[in-house]
Parts: sequence; C-alpha cells; structure tokens
Amino acid sequence: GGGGGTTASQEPTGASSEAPKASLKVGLAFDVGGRGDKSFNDAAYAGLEKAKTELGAEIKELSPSADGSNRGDLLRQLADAEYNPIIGVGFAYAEDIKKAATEYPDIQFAVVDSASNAPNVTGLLFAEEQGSYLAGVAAATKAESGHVGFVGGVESDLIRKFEAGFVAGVKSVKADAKIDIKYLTPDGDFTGFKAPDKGKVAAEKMFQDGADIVYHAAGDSGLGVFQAAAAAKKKAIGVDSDQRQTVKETDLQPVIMTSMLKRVDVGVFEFIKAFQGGAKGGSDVIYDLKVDGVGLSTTGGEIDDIKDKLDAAKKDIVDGKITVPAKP
Amino acid sequence: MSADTLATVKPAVELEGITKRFPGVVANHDIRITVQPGTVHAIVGENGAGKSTLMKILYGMQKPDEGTIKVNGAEVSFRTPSDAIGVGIGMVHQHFMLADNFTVLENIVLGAEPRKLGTLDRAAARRRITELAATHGLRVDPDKLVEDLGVGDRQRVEILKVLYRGARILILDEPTAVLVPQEVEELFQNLRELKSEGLTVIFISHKLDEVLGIADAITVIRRGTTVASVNPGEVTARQLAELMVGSELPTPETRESTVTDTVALKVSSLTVEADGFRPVPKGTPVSLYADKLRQEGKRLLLDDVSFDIHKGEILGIAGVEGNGQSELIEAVMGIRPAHGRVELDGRDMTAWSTLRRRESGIGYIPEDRHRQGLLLEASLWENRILGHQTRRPARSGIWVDRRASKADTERIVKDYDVRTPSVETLALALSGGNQQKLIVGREMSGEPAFLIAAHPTRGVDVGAQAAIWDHLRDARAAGLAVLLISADLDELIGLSDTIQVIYRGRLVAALDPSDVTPERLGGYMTGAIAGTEET
Amino acid sequence: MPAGLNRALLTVAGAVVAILLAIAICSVAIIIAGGSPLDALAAFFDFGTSERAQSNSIATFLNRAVPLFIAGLAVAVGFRMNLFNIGVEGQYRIAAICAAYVGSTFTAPSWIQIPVIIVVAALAGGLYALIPAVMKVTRGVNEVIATIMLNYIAINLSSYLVRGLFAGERAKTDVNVTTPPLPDSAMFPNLNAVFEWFGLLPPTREGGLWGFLLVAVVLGLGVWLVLERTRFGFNVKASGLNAPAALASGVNPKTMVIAAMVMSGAIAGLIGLPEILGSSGAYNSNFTAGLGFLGIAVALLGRNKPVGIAIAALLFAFLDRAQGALQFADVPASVVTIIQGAIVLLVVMANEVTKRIALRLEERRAAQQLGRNTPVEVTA
Amino acid sequence: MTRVGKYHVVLIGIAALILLMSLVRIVTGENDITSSGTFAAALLLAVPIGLAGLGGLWAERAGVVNIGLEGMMVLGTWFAGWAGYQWGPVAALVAGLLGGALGGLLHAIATVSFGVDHIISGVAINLLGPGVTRFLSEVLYKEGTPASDAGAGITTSPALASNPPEVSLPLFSGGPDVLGLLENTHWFLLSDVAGILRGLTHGVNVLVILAVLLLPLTYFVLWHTAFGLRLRSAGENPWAAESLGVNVYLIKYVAVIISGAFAGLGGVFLVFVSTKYVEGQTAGRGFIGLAAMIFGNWRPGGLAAGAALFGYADGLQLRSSEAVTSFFLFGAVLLLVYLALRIRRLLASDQPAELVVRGARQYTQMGAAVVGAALLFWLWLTVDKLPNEFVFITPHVLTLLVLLVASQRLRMPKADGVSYRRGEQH
Ligand SMILES: Nc1ncnc2c1ncn2[C@@H]1O[C@H](COP(=O)(O)OP(=O)(O)OP(=O)(O)O)[C@@H](O)[C@H]1O
Ligand SMILES: Nc1ncnc2c1ncn2[C@@H]1O[C@H](COP(=O)(O)OP(=O)(O)OP(=O)(O)O)[C@@H](O)[C@H]1O
Ligand SMILES: [Mg+2]
Ligand SMILES: [Mg+2]
Repeated sequence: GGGGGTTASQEPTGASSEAPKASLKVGLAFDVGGRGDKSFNDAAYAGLEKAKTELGAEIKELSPSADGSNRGDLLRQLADAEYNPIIGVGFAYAEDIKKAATEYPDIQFAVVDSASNAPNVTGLLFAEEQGSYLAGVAAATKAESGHVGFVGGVESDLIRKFEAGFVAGVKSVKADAKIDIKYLTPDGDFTGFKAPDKGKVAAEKMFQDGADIVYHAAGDSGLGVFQAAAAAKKKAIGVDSDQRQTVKETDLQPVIMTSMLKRVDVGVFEFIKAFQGGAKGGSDVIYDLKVDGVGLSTTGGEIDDIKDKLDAAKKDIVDGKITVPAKP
Repeated sequence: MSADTLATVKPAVELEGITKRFPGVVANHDIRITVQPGTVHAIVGENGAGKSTLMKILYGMQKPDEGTIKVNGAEVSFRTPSDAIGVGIGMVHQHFMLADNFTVLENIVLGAEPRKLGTLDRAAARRRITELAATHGLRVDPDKLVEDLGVGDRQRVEILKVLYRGARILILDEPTAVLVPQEVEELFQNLRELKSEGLTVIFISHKLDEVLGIADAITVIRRGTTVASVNPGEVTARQLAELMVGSELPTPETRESTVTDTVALKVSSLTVEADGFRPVPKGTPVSLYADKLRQEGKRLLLDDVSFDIHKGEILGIAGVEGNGQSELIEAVMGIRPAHGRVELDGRDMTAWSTLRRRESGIGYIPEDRHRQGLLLEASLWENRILGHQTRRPARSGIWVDRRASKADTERIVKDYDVRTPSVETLALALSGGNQQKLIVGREMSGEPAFLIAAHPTRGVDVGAQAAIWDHLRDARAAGLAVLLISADLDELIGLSDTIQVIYRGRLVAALDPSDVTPERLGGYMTGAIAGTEET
Repeated sequence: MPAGLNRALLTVAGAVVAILLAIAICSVAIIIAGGSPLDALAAFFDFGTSERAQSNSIATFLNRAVPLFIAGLAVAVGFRMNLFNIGVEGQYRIAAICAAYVGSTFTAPSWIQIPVIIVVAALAGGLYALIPAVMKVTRGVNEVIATIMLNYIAINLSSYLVRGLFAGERAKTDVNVTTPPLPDSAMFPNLNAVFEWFGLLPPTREGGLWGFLLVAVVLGLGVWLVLERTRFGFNVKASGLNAPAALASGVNPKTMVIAAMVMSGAIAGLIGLPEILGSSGAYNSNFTAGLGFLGIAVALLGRNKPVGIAIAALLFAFLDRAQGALQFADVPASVVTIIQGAIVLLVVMANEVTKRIALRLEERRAAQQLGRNTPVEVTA
Repeated sequence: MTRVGKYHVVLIGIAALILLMSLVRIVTGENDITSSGTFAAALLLAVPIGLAGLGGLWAERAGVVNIGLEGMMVLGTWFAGWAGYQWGPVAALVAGLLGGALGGLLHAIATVSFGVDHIISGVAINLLGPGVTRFLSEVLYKEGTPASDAGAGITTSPALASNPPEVSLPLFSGGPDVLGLLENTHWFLLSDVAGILRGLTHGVNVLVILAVLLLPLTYFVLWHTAFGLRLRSAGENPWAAESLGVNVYLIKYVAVIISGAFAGLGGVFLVFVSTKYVEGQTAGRGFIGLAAMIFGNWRPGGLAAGAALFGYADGLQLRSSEAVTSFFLFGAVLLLVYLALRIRRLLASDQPAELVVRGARQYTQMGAAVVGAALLFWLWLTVDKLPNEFVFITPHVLTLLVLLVASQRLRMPKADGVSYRRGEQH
C-alpha cells in the first residue's frame, strides 16, 4: 500500500461473534450537509449503524451548522457526554480533532480523509487516486474516441486527488487520450457540489466535443453530468457510492457505467471494531485497493468485459508496480 | 356633468365641530365652517393653525377625531380620498403631489384611468386632457415628464388632476405660494371661470391681498379653531392679519441705504450647462466659451451671469422659478460646478469647496428647507451644527462640542422665537415656520460676511415674517451682503437695494426697487417686457 | 421624563413579546417535527453537566459573539450613511488571508506582532472596500452590485492565494490548504483568567475564551465615539439622514462615501482575526465563512448602534451555541436559524408597533391636557 | 419617434456585437464564443437570474426593496421539489410559485403593514428561507419516510415524477436542424448567427419560454395598463397615488407577492434543470438577480441584458476556460474602436483651435486606452491558460467592467425603500 501507515487488517468478517456490549458509545460528527446527503456523510452513517447493530454500540451523530464553525464544539460536546470513540467525517475536521484529542487524551478519535495528528487520533485515509485510476482505465478502454472528461465539483485538493488518479489511469491505457477537465467552483465555494445545472453544462460541452465517458467527483452536481450523458447517449462514471443503485431516476441509471467506490462505511465500521478490540490511535489506516477500501462498482455489468484489464491494473497497484500520483 | 340641483340650495360643504389631535398637538378643535356652492371660500390662519389638516380631513386623507362633515347637505364619512373623490371633492395639496418620473398624462389619469381592452388608453386620456386644458385655459403638454416642468406648470397639472375627476368642490391649499403675479392672475382667472361654471373653491393662502381679491367669503382659523367668518368686502388685509395673530401686519419696507463701497461678492461670467459640466479649455475666456456653447445650441442654465454685491447691500434676484435661480445659488455655494469666477472680499474662491466657502463666511438659507436645510430626524441642536461642523461653537478639535451647540441653539430659540419644547426636539416636530426661523438663526450666527437667502419667509406666517425681515435688516446695517431670492415680490421690493431680473439663465434687467411695481417686475420676469433697463 | 420612560419600557416589552412569539412559532414547528419544545428550550440553556463542559460552552458562546459583533459594526457603519455594504463577506476573507500570511512571515514580540497583524487586516479590508467606493464615486456604480460581485472575486482570489503565493507547508496526505502557521507570539492571549475570578474552572477548549473579545469591546467603544461624538460621525449621520442637506452644509459626499466604505471595510477586516489569532493560527480550509451576511442581520437587529449590535450578537451567538445541544435533544438544529430569522423579523415589527402605541398614548395625554381653544404642545 | 430611434440603436448595437464576436472567434479559433452550446448554457444560467431580477423589479417598482429574493427562491426550490416528486412538473411549478409567494407575503406583511425597514425584512427572509426548508427536509425527508424511500435525503428531494417537456424550433433547430448544419460550417458571421439562434431555440425547456415571455409581459403590464401605472406610482410617489384614491397598500401587497412568486419561479426552474430539489442550489442567484435588476436600471429590458451578460459569461467559462482568454482580444479590439472614435472626433472638429476641448484629461484617457489595448493584446498572445480561479470570476468581472464603462445614469423608483404609511406624509 501507499503511505506509511498500517493497512486495514482484513475485510469485515460478517456478523461479529462478540456479544453486544452496552458500554460502547460511539459519537460521530458529520461534515457540512450532515446526515441524509445520500453520499459521503450517509456512507459514514452506514458504518456507524452497522456498528450499532453488529457491535451493539450506542451511537450519537451530530451535524455542524451551515458555516461549519462549530465542528470543534460538536466534538467536545460528544466528549463531554462521554462518547468514546469519536469520529469526525471529512478532512475539515483535521485541526479540530487534533485540538480535541489533546484536550481529551483518554478518548480515541478518528478522522475521515485526514492523517493522524495526535497519539489518540486514527486517520482514516482513502486512496481515491487508486480508485480513480481504475475509473480512468475503464473509461479509456471503453471510450472508442479516445476522448474522456472529468468534472470536479470544488477545486479542493481532495477532489484534485480524484483528477490525478483518473488522468493517470486514462494515460496508462491511451497515452495520447484527450482528457477534458473542468471544476465548477473554487475551493471555499462549496456550491460546486450542489449545482446540477453547472455540472450539466460542463459535461455537455465535453460530450459535444466528442468525449465518450465523463467521470465526476462533484457531489450532487454529478446529477447534471448523468443528465448530459443521457441526453448525449453516452456514459458517465459515478463516485463515492454505487450510484447506479443510489440514483433513483430510471433514465439515468443506464448511463452510469460504473462508480468509483469509496468505502467510508467500511472505514468507520472497521475503526469502531478495532477500537473495541483495544486498538489505539496515533497512526493512519489506509483504505486502498489492496483492502478494497476503494474500487469500482459492477452493477449493470457494463465493465464485466474489461474485468481482466481492471484486475491487472489493480494488481499492479497493489503490488506496487504502479504508484498512482495523488496530485495532478 | 349636470349641476347638482340641490347644490343651489344646500351648502356645498358644512364642517361641524371638527376636532383632530396629533401626538402632542391638537391641530383642529371644534372647527365650524360653511361653504356656499359656487363661491370661492378662503381660509386664512397662521402657520400651524390647522388649515392643511382640516382640508386633509375634508379630503378623506385623515380621519377627524370628532365632528361631522356634510357635503351638499348629506352627511358623509370618508375612509380614503377615493370616497371624497366619489362625492366630487378634489384637492390640490400645499406640496405638490406629483410623481416626477411620470408624464403629465400619467399623473393626471392615475387612479381614474381610461381603459381599452385592459390597457391604458393613452389616446383617450390625451384627448380628454387637451379638451379640459382648452376649456379651462390650462396649457400643458401631456407627454412631458413632470420633472421637466416649472412650478407654474405643475400647479396647472395639479388643478387638471382635480378637474379630470369631475370634481365640483376644489380645495386649493396655498396654490399661489410659488407663483409670480402673472401666474397668480392667470390662476385666479381660471378660478373665476370655474366658479362661474358652478364649482365651489376652498382656497388657502398666506397672501392676504390675494385672498381679498378672489374670495367671496373668508374664515379665519387661529390655533386650531375658527375665530371669525368675514366678508372680504368689509375687511382690510391689516384687519385680517390682526384677526389671525392679533398683531399688526408688518411691511418689509426700508429705504435708508446702508450700501458701502466695498465689494463683498463679485460674480463674473457664471455659466452652467444643462448637460453636465465640462472644463473650459485653458486660456479661453468664459464669455467666449459661453458664446460657443450657445451657438452649438446647448441649453445653458446660467448664461454668463455677472454682478457685484457690496457690504451692507441686499441684491434681490427676481425671476419665475426655474430660470436659473437654483443654479445660481448652488454655483455660488460651490455645490454645482460652473464656469466663471466668484470672489469673496477680493479672494478668488472659484476653486474652493463648499466647506471652505462656508468657513470663509457664507451663510445659506436654502430654497427648500426640507431638502437642503434640515436633518428632519435629528434634534434641533444637531441641526444647529449643520453647516458649522468645522467652526465654533459646534466643534472642538475632532469632536462635536455638544454642550456649546446646545447652548447656542438655546440662544437661537430665544432670539428668533422658535416655538419648540426643547432643543432636543426633533426638527420634524416643528411647524414649517418654526423650522425656517431656526435655519435663519443658524445661518446668521457666526457673523457671516455674505448671506444667500432663498425664499427666507416662504410659507411663514406674518408674525414670523416680520421677525425674519428685522433680522435681515439688522445684519445688513452691520455690513452683511445679501443675495436675496424670493417669489414674494413685495418682500423683494421692500428689502432689496437693487433688483436684478433673471430670465432663462440670463440677468436681463437691473431695477431700482424704489420705483418698480410688482406688476412691472412680473413683466420682466415672464419675458413680457424685454431689454435692459439701467437705473 | 415619564414619556421617555414609557417609550423605553414599551420597547423592551415589545422585544420580549417578539422573542416569546418567535419561541412560540418554533415550538409549533418542533411539535410538528415530533420533538418536545420544552426539551428544546432546555437545550438552549443546557451548557453541559460538568463544570468543564459549562466553561467550554460559555467560552464557545462568547467566542461566537465576537466576530458577529465586529461584522455587525462593519455593516452598521455603512448603513449609517445609507451605504449598503454587502461586501463585508469578501472584505473579511481577503483581510484574513493577507493578515494571516503577513503575520507568518516574521516573528516579533506579541505587542508588535499582534498589532501589525491587526493593522494589516484593517488595511486589506479597507483597501478591498475602497474598490466599490471608488467605483461608486467615479463611475456611479451601485455599491450593492459591486460588492456582490467582489464577494465572489474575493473567494476566488483567496483560494488562488492560499494555494499559491501564500501557501504554507503541510503534510503530504493533508488535503487542507493553509497559510504558513503564525508564530506563538501572534496568538492573542486568552481571557481564561476571567473564569477564575468567578470561581469557575477555566475552559479547556483550545484557545479558551478569545482575548480578541477585548479588541472587539474597544472597537465597539471606538465606533460609538467616532459615530456619536466626532465631526466625522456627525457628517456620516447627516449624509445618511439627508444627503442634499449634508452636501449644502459643506460635506463632500464623495469623500464621505469613500471614508465610510473604507472604515466599514477596515472593521470588516478584523472579523476573521478572533478565530485566526485565537485558535486556528492560520487561514485554512476551515475558515468560517458567511459572517458578513449574518453581520447584516446583527447590525439591523441592533439598530446600527454599537450597544444594540452587541446585544444582537450575543443573542445570535447564544442561539448558535445550542446547535449541538439541540441535536442531543433530538430536535432538528435548523430551528436555530428559524428562531434567528423570526426574531429579527418580529423584534422589528414589535418595534414599529410599540412606536405607534407610544404615539397613541401621547395623543391621549394631549387630549386630557386640552385647554379651551389652544392647541397643546407636549414634549415629544 | 424617439422610441423607434432607441430601438434601432439597440439593434445596431447587437449587430455590431455579433460581428465583433464573430471576428474574435475567427481570429482565436474558439468556436465556443458563438456556439449553440454556449448560448443554450447561457440561457439555462440566465433564466433563474432573470426571474429573480424580475421579482425584484416588481417589488421595487412598487417601492419595496426586496433583498429577500434569495430566501424566496430557496422556498421556491423546496416546494417545487416537494410537490414535483409527488405530482409532477405542473404541481412543482404551482408549488414553487406559491412557496416564493409565501416569502413575498411575509415580506409584504412586514414592510407594508408593519412599516419595517425593507432591508431588515429581506435579510430575515434570507435567514428564514434556508432555515425553514432545511427544517422541512429534516422532518419530511428523514429516513423511514416515504419520501426517503423514493430517493430523498435531507439535502435533496426525490426526482420529479416526470420531466417537464422541452421543445425545439421545427426544421431549424429540431428535425433536420438547419441551423445546426450551418453552425458546423464555421463560416464567418453566418455560423455565428446560426449558433446563437440554435442555442436559443434547441431543446428549450417550456419554463424558459414562459420566463422569457414574462419579460415583455411585465413590460406590458407595468407600462401599458392602469394597474401598472398604479403600481409604479406606489414606487414613485405613494402619497400622490393615495391622494388620488389608489389603494397603495393593496398594490404593494400584490406587487411584493408577485415578486416572491417570480423568485420562486426562478427556484422552480433550477429544480426543473436538476430534476430535483438540492439544498443550496440557488447559490446566491437571488443576489445576482438583484444585481442584474439594478444593472438594468429597474427596467425589464436592461434586466434581461444584465442576466444575459452574466449567463453568457458563466456559460462560456463553464464550457471552455480557453475561450475566456479571447476576452483579452475582445477588450483590446473594443479599446481600439474607442480610440478610433476619439481620434476621429478630434480631427473632424472644425472649431477654432482654441475652442477645441483638448484637456490633459482627454490625452490621459486616450493614453490609458492605448496602454490598455496593448496590455490586453499582450496578455492574449502570452496567456494560454488562466488559473481556474480567474476563469470562475469571468461573469463577475465582466459585469463590473460593463458597469464601469457604461455611463451610469441609474434611476431607481423615487420612493423605493421608503416606509409608507397612509396619511403620514414626509
Ligand atoms: N401628521 C401629523 N402628525 C403630527 N402633527 C401634525 C401632523 N400634521 C400636522 N400636524 C400638526 O398640526 C398642526 C397644524 O398643522 P397644519 O399643517 O394643519 O397647519 P397649517 O395651518 O396648514 O399651517 P401652514 O400654514 O404652515 O401650512 C401643526 O402644529 C402641525 O405640527
Ligand atoms: N407625521 C408628522 N409628524 C409630526 N409632524 C408632522 C407630521 N406631518 C407633518 N408634520 C408637521 O406639520 C406641519 C405642517 O405640515 P404641512 O404638510 O402643512 O407642511 P410644511 O412643510 O410644514 O409646510 P409649511 O412650511 O407651509 O408649514 C409641518 O411643520 C410638519 O413638520
Ligand atoms: Mg404646514
Ligand atoms: Mg398648510
């Protein structure tokens, strides 16, 4: 695996053999948008809920205010209410977790998408670039024109990771492929994740110019990308969850060739489970291809025919033959 | 529109025991007035006597607290002006009620629009207005924007508004305050015509001569209540004034000259273009430049205006409103950029800011006190500071000297008889006359070298008028130079040492006030008499 | 003066009724949502059970009020002159990033370092506000449009800067962008001692009670002095009440527009500092946005006067603090926003109503004092 | 007479602009400058802004400042999403309209009946809109609700039950698509005009047609009916209107409610495009709409121009970052045209030498124009890709530049923002 942390031990092993323990109180603070975003936050919640049913945890989840100014306070309120462990969802929690961790040294924290920065903090990192690499391989292989696109919601470093992996994946198949890249808003203006209309305009242009497949990492704006693909009778690649399943519009489902999965639910659940097993923080757990923390969805079976190629690429990455860049 | 048969027997309007209280003031108390149909009925009274309030009640704009109103013998109760309009009452307000950005036509038809297929039928409206204008001798261009009109035209639009709605009872609240004698005469001609058609007119004015000239009956209101009903044939203006205030009618006349040889203010070739200020090319004399502009067909608001005012002299500027007076005083104050040169006590102040001009001793009584003279929502002592921000007693260093300002405001309140509960009262709570006295007091403080007095007594009652005139005269005797602009020709003739007439932005005549009549002056002002007459 | 006292009492009564009404409206909403209004009410006053939690909650509450108060002041300065500075949002962002960066480039004793950072922030905010001001006085561009556009430009500019020119070091895996960290001497000492005076446990939250609170208080006093007691303040007031009269009195409207806008921008520049100098120590991805817009509400609720703004800021902060507590009580946290909106609207409505009631009362008094035929003048 | 003249000037201006765009397109090779895709995107992005602006226009023409457009728009999006997933687009339209109108009603109650400062009320509505909708989502869309099963989350509604119809101009932009063929030839001018026309007519949402029609309709109602005259009089001089028996309160209520409804309609449009409500999808468009209205001098035509400018620039930057750099060339050419006009005026003057206005100011202005043109030209030659942050702000910078260049003679309704009370004149 890439990076210097330990790698998650193994796949979740189904129902836990341990008896539910009432003493496990897990607190979780969402990123802006909060629970019910059908995406990142909900994935984290799925992991939490699994911990509730499978590990018998008592859970509490809080959403920050619209401007996110109270992230740190949510963590403290959870800590004061004696929740342990506490999980912050999203890289924006990095600093706040660090501070809370020093204030509450007896509590274990985890932060999604950011590295550990204190002895009692576990960083839950995802190798989005690796998953995106596979998406790139799939796109380049499937695109007959040798022309693909990427739509990013907000030009933050996190989303640029997706871009970097995707570009590398495409180039690995077709070095001369044409890749259109467009972001919707600058870093700091998060409306780019909530602008299906802009996503549609950007993707439309790519399809008009001849792109066959467009990959998006644009939150709700991805909906516009799917619409553009449907209108152009072309394909798109979803992100985070298996969007062919989560998107309810039947006319849009068929255009979603595959989705780049980011198993935040797995990360959250595994962390809680490890905590229960007595694990301590201070290091990062990297959810990469090796542990299937990222990957491609296969619903619809559209990439079944190139499975070999994808598996080969995956193997190369897992084996360290290919190092996927995390920055464009 | 046949005349109401009842109107010939029943009084057109009967007001019985009308009482109206405002917070802090009882504006009307037990007012009784009977207006006979087909007459001009004048109502006179001091500022703040309650005339406008009474008329607003009659027009449904305000509800009386007590009392009854009968129109043509039937008791009525108005909720809104449309109820009053419904029974044939129309009102021309003391302050114009016109939307500046609308055309004359739009202003007239508003609320009573002719429609065709759901749209505004402008053609029909235009026809109707032209017809009305022709029959009543009220010249207007229906498609002009009201903001481009002079006051006389606006007054006509207001009257047309009322006639357009077929009103049989007209209320005119101080319609002549802004008109020149010719225009007043024209208006009166119109009123007489209306009267002969059987219309009833209720007429309010502070100009008692006018009242005596037009009215068939007069009601005097003092401090909110009716004190007398008189027959114009049986009283003189003086007696009327005494009824109003219990004091003698003052006169602005002063003949002994205090004019000195020293020039206080020297204005040369002041020129203002209508469409924005562009600097004169270097080295070109302003007169030459003005010629060029005139040849290019540019409209000049001020056209090469030059004059001197000596210490101890009052220079009166006569002119129909809208002929460049506003531009002249604003140019002298430095509020409006202009070509030409202005000197004060020999110092060229053309490039000075308004502030510097004020600091060097220019006082300014603006023509519209609400627009340029007061902060209505601020206290009296804060209003005292206005225009004196950088001078004692208002300032000390970067701070406002509140104590000294209040003390000095007390002085003004006392010296100028400003009727107010305290200097902390908001300016808007004062009646117009008292507001004006405060402004005059403020502008006279700090011993100005030169004073611009635009309509210093407009809308002010006779008592206050006399006091303001006295103050002006005293200051003049002490060497103050005054530029006086007034629509009240008696005031102009009585106070001025010299009169200049302004017409279309040019000074067209210089007259000696001692041998000019208001009528002749009016002739120059309206352009009826041309040419320059030196004295 | 009994009339004045009456009016003051009425105003307070009106505000109380308005707040009660806002609470009632939200209670209905909460009941509809299946929650319990009483639990919600308890949540607002639930500052935690342990002493430590309480201190932290108090600090959180006051820390939130500080930037809101400064934002309110910034907006109010413009409003006093009828200038609508919607651009506070952009001004404080630009100011924050410039100040954070400049502060990180050198190390000096605190008494030099901190003032320099504050001055840089004020300068940057003022300069950014100068743009719409100059556009207004030279080209007549409406400041509302200009500042709306400049807000977007500010977001982009700061995003560009924090990634490029002003970027700081960060871990390879860290996707947070940030300016270089400020030296310790730039961190504003906290006010935790205050808690000890009251015999409370000092807050343990990072940053504690932000010392910038003191700067805000001084700023409030300063703004009050400038607006209420100086010639400049008089000119601002005059221009706001009656622009033509101010012009005729010798006030230069162009200078005033520029001065008021720049002053507003300079104050706005300080909005981001409590957070940066109090705890974050850099401008980074977590920078709190949106305070400029909240500042408009705070300023208006506080009637553009420093004392009123302080009360409004405290009220907003008090409500905001409860976001977490409400969720513990299973009440949707969005009721906070609803209460805030409802309070703004209802308090000003109540204000208008009480003003009218006061007038009517005076009217009645006037009627009682009515002499025979003389109108009665009563002190207003 | 004069009206016809003005109309011609506008037409000539548009023609000149298209010519210039065509030139720049040929020189830079950036086909997106006039492509149908860009204009379709421009339309898509301009419509919600235009509708919000139209809402602002109705309120402000009646004398009520409406800074609460954003909040009303948010209400529009939520209600459209909520009704739309259950009963389809028509219900979405009606519900969005009503949602916005509800915001308008609140604003009217506060400002008209209670005499509250218009800005305060608007700001409160901007707080309430997102607050109330978030609350409703938390209640109605939470897990386990039927909506949630249909695909709702707290930040999104389920998708519309069916999509609103889209239409094209038969023959030209639909069917054989004559305009499309013409556009793809990339001929000078001809293709540009074809592209523009195709963009504006191909696959257009019915709501776009409705929105565009609302502009002339607004103009007609406000300037050519009795009701419009009364409405505008409430914004110019409500006391005059009152004194003529006009029910100013009623007029203001109607105007502000319509204002809210239009802002809500803008929200409906956003929902139609996204096929669902997405929290935060208005993204400040209410404010941009307000800006467009001021930009347009409180007139429907000007407002449309403002919204179109913004939509075009936004569409262009979304489609092609490279095309944005061609604005440098565009600016340089415009400056050259300006210079040519100035020089011609100087030379053609037949006045005596000493009367020709030739101040230092003139020369500095012309000098600045030369420098500016050279700088822009140099930028165009050297910069091939702007940082994205500078691409994103294209519409905002362009709006500011146009405002700076166009001489501003804004005239807002005289009694706009004034708190009016019956019988109390000030
Ligand atoms: N809307 C109002 N609210 C409070 N006080 C008012 C109001 N209108 C008039 N007043 C007061 O009522 C009194 C009578 O005012 P009114 O306007 O009727 O006087 P007037 O006779 O018309 O005076 P003028 O000659 O100056 O026009 C004044 O003291 C005035 O201040
Ligand atoms: N709502 C009000 N509250 C308090 N005072 C008022 C109000 N409306 C009018 N007034 C006062 O009533 C007086 C009479 O008002 P009016 O409308 O007749 O005009 P005015 O400006 O006073 O004219 P004039 O100078 O002839 O008195 C004014 O002095 C004004 O200050
Ligand atoms: Mg009066
Ligand atoms: Mg009057």
